[in-house]
Amino acid sequence: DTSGKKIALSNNYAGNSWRQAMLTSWDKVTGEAVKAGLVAAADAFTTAENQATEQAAQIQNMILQGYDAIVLNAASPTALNGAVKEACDAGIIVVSFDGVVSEPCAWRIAVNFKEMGRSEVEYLSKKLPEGGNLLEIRGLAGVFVDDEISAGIHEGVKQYPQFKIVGSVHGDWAQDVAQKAVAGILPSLPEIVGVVTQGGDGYGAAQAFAAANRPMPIIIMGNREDELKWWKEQKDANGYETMSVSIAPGVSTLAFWVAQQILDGKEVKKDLVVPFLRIDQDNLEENLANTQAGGVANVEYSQADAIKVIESAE
Amino acid sequence: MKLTPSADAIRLAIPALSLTVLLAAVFWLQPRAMSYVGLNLLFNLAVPIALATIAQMLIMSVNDLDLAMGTFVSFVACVTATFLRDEPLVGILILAGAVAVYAVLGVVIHLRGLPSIVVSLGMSFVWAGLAVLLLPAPGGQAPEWVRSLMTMKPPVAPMAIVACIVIAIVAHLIVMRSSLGVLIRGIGGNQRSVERAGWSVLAARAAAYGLAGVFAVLAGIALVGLTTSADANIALRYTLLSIAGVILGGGEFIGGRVSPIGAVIGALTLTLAGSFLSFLRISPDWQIGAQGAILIIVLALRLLLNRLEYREKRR
Amino acid sequence: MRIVDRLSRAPWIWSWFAAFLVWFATIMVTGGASTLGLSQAALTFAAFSIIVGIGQMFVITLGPGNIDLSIPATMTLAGTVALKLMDVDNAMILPGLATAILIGMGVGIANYALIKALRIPPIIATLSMSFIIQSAAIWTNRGLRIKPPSFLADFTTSTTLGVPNVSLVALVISVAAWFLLEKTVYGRWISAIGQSMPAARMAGVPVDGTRFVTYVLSAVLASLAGYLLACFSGGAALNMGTEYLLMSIAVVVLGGTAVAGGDSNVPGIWGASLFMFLVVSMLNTYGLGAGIRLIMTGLIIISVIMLAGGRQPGAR
Amino acid sequence: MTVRMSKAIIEVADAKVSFGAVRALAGVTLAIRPGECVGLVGHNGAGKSTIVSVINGGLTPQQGSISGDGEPLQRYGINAARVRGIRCVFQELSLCPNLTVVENTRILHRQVGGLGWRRRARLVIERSLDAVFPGHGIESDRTVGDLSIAERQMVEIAMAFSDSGIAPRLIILDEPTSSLDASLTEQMLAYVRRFVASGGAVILISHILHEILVTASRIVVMKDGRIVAERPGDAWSEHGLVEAMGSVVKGEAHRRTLRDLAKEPVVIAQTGRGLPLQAKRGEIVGLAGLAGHGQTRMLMNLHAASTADWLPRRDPAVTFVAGDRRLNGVFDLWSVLKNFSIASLHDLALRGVVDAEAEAERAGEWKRRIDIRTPDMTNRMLSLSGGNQQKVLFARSLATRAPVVLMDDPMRGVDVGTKQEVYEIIRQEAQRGRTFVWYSTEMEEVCLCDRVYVFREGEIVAELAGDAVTEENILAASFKGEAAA
Ligand SMILES: Nc1ncnc2c1ncn2[C@@H]1O[C@H](COP(=O)(O)OP(=O)(O)OP(=O)(O)O)[C@@H](O)[C@H]1O
Ligand SMILES: Nc1ncnc2c1ncn2[C@@H]1O[C@H](COP(=O)(O)OP(=O)(O)OP(=O)(O)O)[C@@H](O)[C@H]1O
Ligand SMILES: [Mg+2]
Ligand SMILES: [Mg+2]
Repeated sequence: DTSGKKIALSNNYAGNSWRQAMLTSWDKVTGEAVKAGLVAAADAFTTAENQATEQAAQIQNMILQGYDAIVLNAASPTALNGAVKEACDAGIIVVSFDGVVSEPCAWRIAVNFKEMGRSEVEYLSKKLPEGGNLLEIRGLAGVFVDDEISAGIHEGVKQYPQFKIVGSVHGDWAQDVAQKAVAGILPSLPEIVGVVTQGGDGYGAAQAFAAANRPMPIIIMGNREDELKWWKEQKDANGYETMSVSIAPGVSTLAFWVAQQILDGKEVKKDLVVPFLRIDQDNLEENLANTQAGGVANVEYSQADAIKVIESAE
Repeated sequence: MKLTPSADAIRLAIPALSLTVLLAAVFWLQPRAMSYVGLNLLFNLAVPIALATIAQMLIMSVNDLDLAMGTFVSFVACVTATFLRDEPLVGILILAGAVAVYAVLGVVIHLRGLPSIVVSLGMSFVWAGLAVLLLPAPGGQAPEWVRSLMTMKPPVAPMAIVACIVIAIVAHLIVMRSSLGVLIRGIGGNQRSVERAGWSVLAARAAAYGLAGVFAVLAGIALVGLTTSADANIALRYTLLSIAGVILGGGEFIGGRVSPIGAVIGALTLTLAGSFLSFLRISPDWQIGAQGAILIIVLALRLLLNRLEYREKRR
Repeated sequence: MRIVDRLSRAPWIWSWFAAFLVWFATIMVTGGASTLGLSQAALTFAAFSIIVGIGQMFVITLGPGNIDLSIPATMTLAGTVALKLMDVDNAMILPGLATAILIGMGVGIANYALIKALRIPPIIATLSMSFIIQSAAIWTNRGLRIKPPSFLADFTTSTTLGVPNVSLVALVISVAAWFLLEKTVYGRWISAIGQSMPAARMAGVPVDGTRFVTYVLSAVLASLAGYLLACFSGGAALNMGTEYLLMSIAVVVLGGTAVAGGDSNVPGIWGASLFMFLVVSMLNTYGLGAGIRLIMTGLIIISVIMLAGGRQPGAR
Repeated sequence: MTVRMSKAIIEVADAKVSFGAVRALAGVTLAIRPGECVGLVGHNGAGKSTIVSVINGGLTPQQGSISGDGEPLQRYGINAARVRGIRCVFQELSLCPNLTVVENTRILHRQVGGLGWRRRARLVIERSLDAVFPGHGIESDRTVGDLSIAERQMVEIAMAFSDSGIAPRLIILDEPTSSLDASLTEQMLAYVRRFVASGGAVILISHILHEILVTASRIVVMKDGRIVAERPGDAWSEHGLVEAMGSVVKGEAHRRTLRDLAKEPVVIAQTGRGLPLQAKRGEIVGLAGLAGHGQTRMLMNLHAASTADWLPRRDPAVTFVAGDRRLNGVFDLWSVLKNFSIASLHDLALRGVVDAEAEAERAGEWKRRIDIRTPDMTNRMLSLSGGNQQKVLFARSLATRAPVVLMDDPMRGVDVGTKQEVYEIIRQEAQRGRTFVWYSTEMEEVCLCDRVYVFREGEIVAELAGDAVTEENILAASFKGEAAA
């Protein structure tokens, strides 16, 4: 019985649509759970800036506030270990997702970002068997996710050597930054057949290509509604084909249920894996219809989904 | 003779009072914080901020501003979590080199009459680049001795409090009591007069920057001691936090008017303000805004007390 | 000779020189093939830094300690609210613009209220304000990206006679700013305040009014830039202003405006804005990793300021 | 007293200094011997401050040689000068305002270092303050910025005379009394005489010729970068000095024309603690009393009360002539022209756009009228000598249309000739109906006023009018506060 338990969400960043969708999902799902009396409270906390130090302080405050479990999207996989350890020592369950932490006492709901990067190149190799030049748009330098996806992409290129990465820019997971960076490097690049991205930057890249009057390459999208809409328009106009892949913001709700299950006394393995959310040519319309205008394609999880995920890990 | 507090004492009383009020509010919201462990949890992340604030204060006392503080502390954190642990000698050399770079910056800024804001802006890119080179992805690990130092449990008061008091005292001795400190603040007050007395302003500025470098290095090391590992973006916020800390502590941007004890109190206040907010449980939409609001409130309190000080001065 | 001499002492010349060098080094990679594309891209993206940079310059001219850190948040809020209001409807363009400008004015008023009424140093006042604005932006539509009206999207992304439209907007604003600074009483006033606030007050300058107008101006320019940027990049994002925080300061000081106040420089902002874009493009083009690229950017900025610095300000 | 023919402490031979096109020193030869007080006078921009900078090592002449105690000095600089016991009091304050008196002592006396320096520095400065200004009442751990301008000046003077190991041998005083009132000036001059009698040397620069005449054993007159006359002190009269400086003496200088202002309207008034202040149209109202007793604050209040900080006023009600020109007078980055025109921009602008031609014309007019010594009004303000900067500030205010002019001891560092011209301008303007509220530390100027308010401890304690405006009455009121009104 977890009806007396309090769960907190520690979130390190709220400044983009993905995070906003994540918070909305949390709000919706946990709100119902609280109403149903499954847990006593499920409060969300967000730091002002994307900083590990601030988040560490936030976790320490949660310890003081007496939460029973902390669901964590971490600014850094390692820099919060000190605070997480303190929480564990205080008897608090810590479940990390998306941005996971490496502290052994915490649970991890991880996405295989490396595989996500590799799959992008694999997809391209199917569409463009003869290969060609690729442009890579990376995220924020020095951040774990950026490094992982990029490593996966490079692994993919090694696997399919017909591709060559001729340019790499940092788009900081933001459309306008990506647009700016691509516009700056594009004039000096040879013909590009594909753009491999990390999500949140595909539309900006497309804009930059259009502005430079360059043939539109296959740009891997990141599940943002504007990206999907643009893709749909292109598809209708000239049969443009690509795919879109990202982690669903609703994974926060999965983490919530996992935390609830652990509090309930379930044996749960420390490492759980969720699949990333992939949209293809044929299910584009369906996904677009389910996505809020200006938002991100999303999946929310129920308690039953969580139990399924937990059981399949055993 | 009338017993009136000196201007310096009032300058200190203001930040001290804001800290007390905030602390009282936190204790009221969360009585659990009123314990050895609680205080440590509330304040331990203030230790590196306090050190960075002192570093920023040294730079501000010669009328300059360091916009690279955050990236520099991040860089130091990366060095600490990698070299200082694996090859302590190389690590120490790198950190010493970094301090030397700070001193050299002071020299260059003085010789060429450059605006410190731009130079430090440029340096912030350089430190960030070096940090990314060192740790392309977060990682590394704190050296054992740093970790044990930061998690020590001294009797009576928790480590965070003890460390802050030590920092305040050391900085006070250097900046307010020593000849070098007087010289540095003198440059902030009236550089020409220091020059006319035959001092080398160049050397003094280099010393101020070098000292700032030392404190910033300590900040980086202390930070890694708390977080156990580092990443290239770990302390970006310290630039603005350190400036805000100096101001909250009664320091001023120009004129060499600074207070080391005030600066440490300012750093503590900033840290506490964050905790206060999470205890309030504001809707996530407005949590960021509330941080702005609390800064405003604390500074408004400063105004109130400044008014009192002014009235005091007018007799 | 005289011209060369005078030019070499102009504070803005160095940023232009640096921009040209970097531009040249970049197009050389493709043997000149990328000239047009790169130049257009540079003009386009520099335009946004120029617009916010001019606002920041007016504020920095007010003297030491004056700085506007609320620019990024203002851009975000103005972009978000304006696009939400217009809701892809071409008929709503003007109301949208008016709303963005109103938001700018509101932010400017609030900034100066904090600075004046509560005596908070501008750097902290505008920072605190920016947190509040950022929250307001989150609260208004939680980061959903709404597309701009088609006319605006076309206007901001297309060119006139080969010159990007947004850079033409920036040019108009720059000329106006230059005129304000060099020719009008208001320009004299802000320069006087920047050199010495007590002296300006005793000389009869309406100090508060002037500073107030300046902070409002900066915020309005930021909101205008936010409006344009949101239309240009196909929607407002919550983090769209982030990089303009350091950028707005960098272009001002690299452009030759005195950090100590009282002396400002419009042409320099163009040079510096182009330079800041081109440096990143150049380093990207040369395929350097993020670390090296950051280091090079920093070193180049320092070299430029070293070349330009150390000069005695001339009689003005 | 005969000058002993001992070796000169410092000797400058044929020093030439130019700043660009301006020739500040055109071959000056000057030797200072122990036991003499050399008075240095000359018009604004004559080169006094420049020769002082040469002697104290702050400026290397482009030509000429320097020798000390008979030996030629090759590498002469600030430190070399200090080691020889040469000290300088500069006119603009050169203490660090953010430090305490003791800490400033530490900065100025490099040898007071080491553990326990605070105690030693305190001893050094307190001993000197007690010696020069007995009964000064300045606590040595107060922050200099909190001291009044007169107290700061006192500290600075005491600092120059203080002894922390290297005994002072030559003290240069560049207009040390400009912010001191009569009694403090007297204390200082008395100390200078004692110091000289005990074998020290002093260079005294002042535009108040009386001070020079009663103190100096030798008086040197400079004009346009040259020494034009040099005689023992008692061989000079005030008249002779003025003539040698090249200023025309105006006989009527000290007479106040009595006017009937009873029917004129009151244009400015202020009530506070003490007696109320009011000034009528065309009246010259003096603010007197010991320095730092609230006169400047009164002027600031008057100014603040009639200017708007938010909206520009088309017709300014008051204008202000700063005395502390570094703090609230001069705009460093600007040319003389812009410094001049800032207060009257509204008259020179159409719809907010400045008319450059009208501006230059107006500036040229005033350059002629009060003889601002600069080849070109577009030169930098800071290239002017201190006195000329002050003249520009005067011109700035008088060129406005404001009916009331507030003056905060505006004649600091203005030479005798110019002063007379400015007095004349003030009289004319008053005749035309302008009102002047004039704070001055110089009794001579106070006596030019129609009516005088005497200040003590921040409030007006007495009002003197017409023939009652005398030195005795003012002094009596400033000390007792209960003089006959
Ligand atoms: N740094 C400088 N740059 C340009 N000109 C200068 C500079 N310093 C002094 N001058 C010029 O040199 C001349 C002599 O100046 P100096 O300050 O010695 O005059 P002064 O006799 O002290 O006058 P005052 O009584 O007004 O102080 C003046 O014409 C002044 O304008
Ligand atoms: N920053 C500066 N740049 C150039 N010249 C300067 C600067 N500061 C002072 N000077 C010059 O140094 C000389 C000394 O100036 P200062 O204002 O000290 O005059 P003073 O003789 O000491 O006082 P006063 O002029 O009031 O009698 C002046 O001629 C002035 O032009
Ligand atoms: Mg002089
Ligand atoms: Mg003078």
